Amino acid sequence: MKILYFAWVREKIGKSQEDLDVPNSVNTVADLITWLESKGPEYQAAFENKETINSAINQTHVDHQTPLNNASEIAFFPPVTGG
Amino acid sequence: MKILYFAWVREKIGKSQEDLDVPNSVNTVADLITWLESKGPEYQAAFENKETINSAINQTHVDHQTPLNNASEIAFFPPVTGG
Amino acid sequence: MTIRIQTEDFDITKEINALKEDRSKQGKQDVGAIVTFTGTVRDMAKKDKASKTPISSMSLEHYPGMTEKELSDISEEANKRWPLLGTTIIHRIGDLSPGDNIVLVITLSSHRHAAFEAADFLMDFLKSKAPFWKKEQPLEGDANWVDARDSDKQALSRWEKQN
Amino acid sequence: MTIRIQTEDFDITKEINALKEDRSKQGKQDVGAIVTFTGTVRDMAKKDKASKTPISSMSLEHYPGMTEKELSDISEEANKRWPLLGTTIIHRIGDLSPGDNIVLVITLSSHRHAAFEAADFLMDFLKSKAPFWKKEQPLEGDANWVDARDSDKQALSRWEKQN
Repeated sequence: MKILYFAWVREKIGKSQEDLDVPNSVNTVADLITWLESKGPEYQAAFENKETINSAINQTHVDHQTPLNNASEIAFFPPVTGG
Repeated sequence: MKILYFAWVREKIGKSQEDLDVPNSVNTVADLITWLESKGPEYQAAFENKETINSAINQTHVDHQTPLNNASEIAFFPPVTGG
Repeated sequence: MTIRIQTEDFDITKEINALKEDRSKQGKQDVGAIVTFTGTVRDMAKKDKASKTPISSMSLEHYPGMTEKELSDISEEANKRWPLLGTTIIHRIGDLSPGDNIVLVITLSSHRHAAFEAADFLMDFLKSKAPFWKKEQPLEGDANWVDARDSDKQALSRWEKQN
Repeated sequence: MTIRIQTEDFDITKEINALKEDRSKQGKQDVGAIVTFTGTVRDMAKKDKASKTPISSMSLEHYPGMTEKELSDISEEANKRWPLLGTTIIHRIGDLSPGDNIVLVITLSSHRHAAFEAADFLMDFLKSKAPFWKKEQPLEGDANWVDARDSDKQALSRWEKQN
């Protein structure tokens, strides 16, 4: 699964994307965040205020309760500030 | 008193402006319209539907009940259609 | 506050840049939102309530002196209601063809909602108050003075309620 | 429907003319109203709730692929809601300075209220949905990611109520 990070999420994790083999027990976006946090303090820092982190599956906004199913691309980012 | 006409009011009266000595009995815009109508059929045609004719005294929109006072310039025109 | 009545066309980018420059000359770079409205000549005119007819040209007449006064009053009112950092109103007169520009309104503000609302307001007031009259020349037959629209009067009442 | 993400600047007059030309190529001269919104970089940034700090530059990051998809969804939604005759959304990315253009939205319609409302709608949705992030560099100190504004979320709810 391709995971992308943007803006300060990217800066805190220290990379803009990675390919990870996610265990079968990870069902939802929220599960994925919990699993990522177990990988190290940089992830814990990025997801410290989970409720503020936006997520997208295959380039569509989703909430944290959304199942991953066979998502090929998932992204995490702060609330958008363009325009 | 300088009287100006615009758009189809101008076309019906056949002139864009004129200087007229208005009698003292003419107090309001409505009085002026009635007096102009007495001057000929071209004025009667122009003011046939009085309620649709807009008026301005010294370049400010006014209604037909407004007294002329010492107005130096009065204008008659159809509802505006710019923009 | 720029107000111009002219026969020649206008360039929107150039007019925006002039307003931005006016503001930056005051040492301010606080413009964050620029809204423009441009009215253009359509090739079909209302014939009656049910039908339309193609037009070949349009001519615009105005009341010199009163037009400038009305547009300046409208601009001042907009500046009272919203925190604007610049406004431009340009209206063309004379003969125009389908596709040609008729009118340009520009509003500058720090934030977008003020700029949007003020431009919308300026157009509604211009449409109902500024002394311009359009005459349309159909492809066939005599030229007709355009009728005022009831919808423009109704549009104005949106702003009057806010007072 | 034009959607572009680019580092270079845009010219508003040129972009309007391109939309008008697209329409007239279809044999139609039915555009009567053109609204543009341009967002520009201000020279002061929010430091905290009470104070501001001057900035020297801003950089814009986005999510390639998703951005285009979101902007195209927003445009389609606007075209469903209003009788539009053309829309353009251009958003710049990369490094920008105070005074620089950031974003351009253009809407074409036969009548002005559709063009105004659709441009307002497009900006509200772009602000809350399109994956762009701004980082501001103050004159002194470290660069900061800009915080999202509650007012932008509230702006969005204006349109959701209409459904």
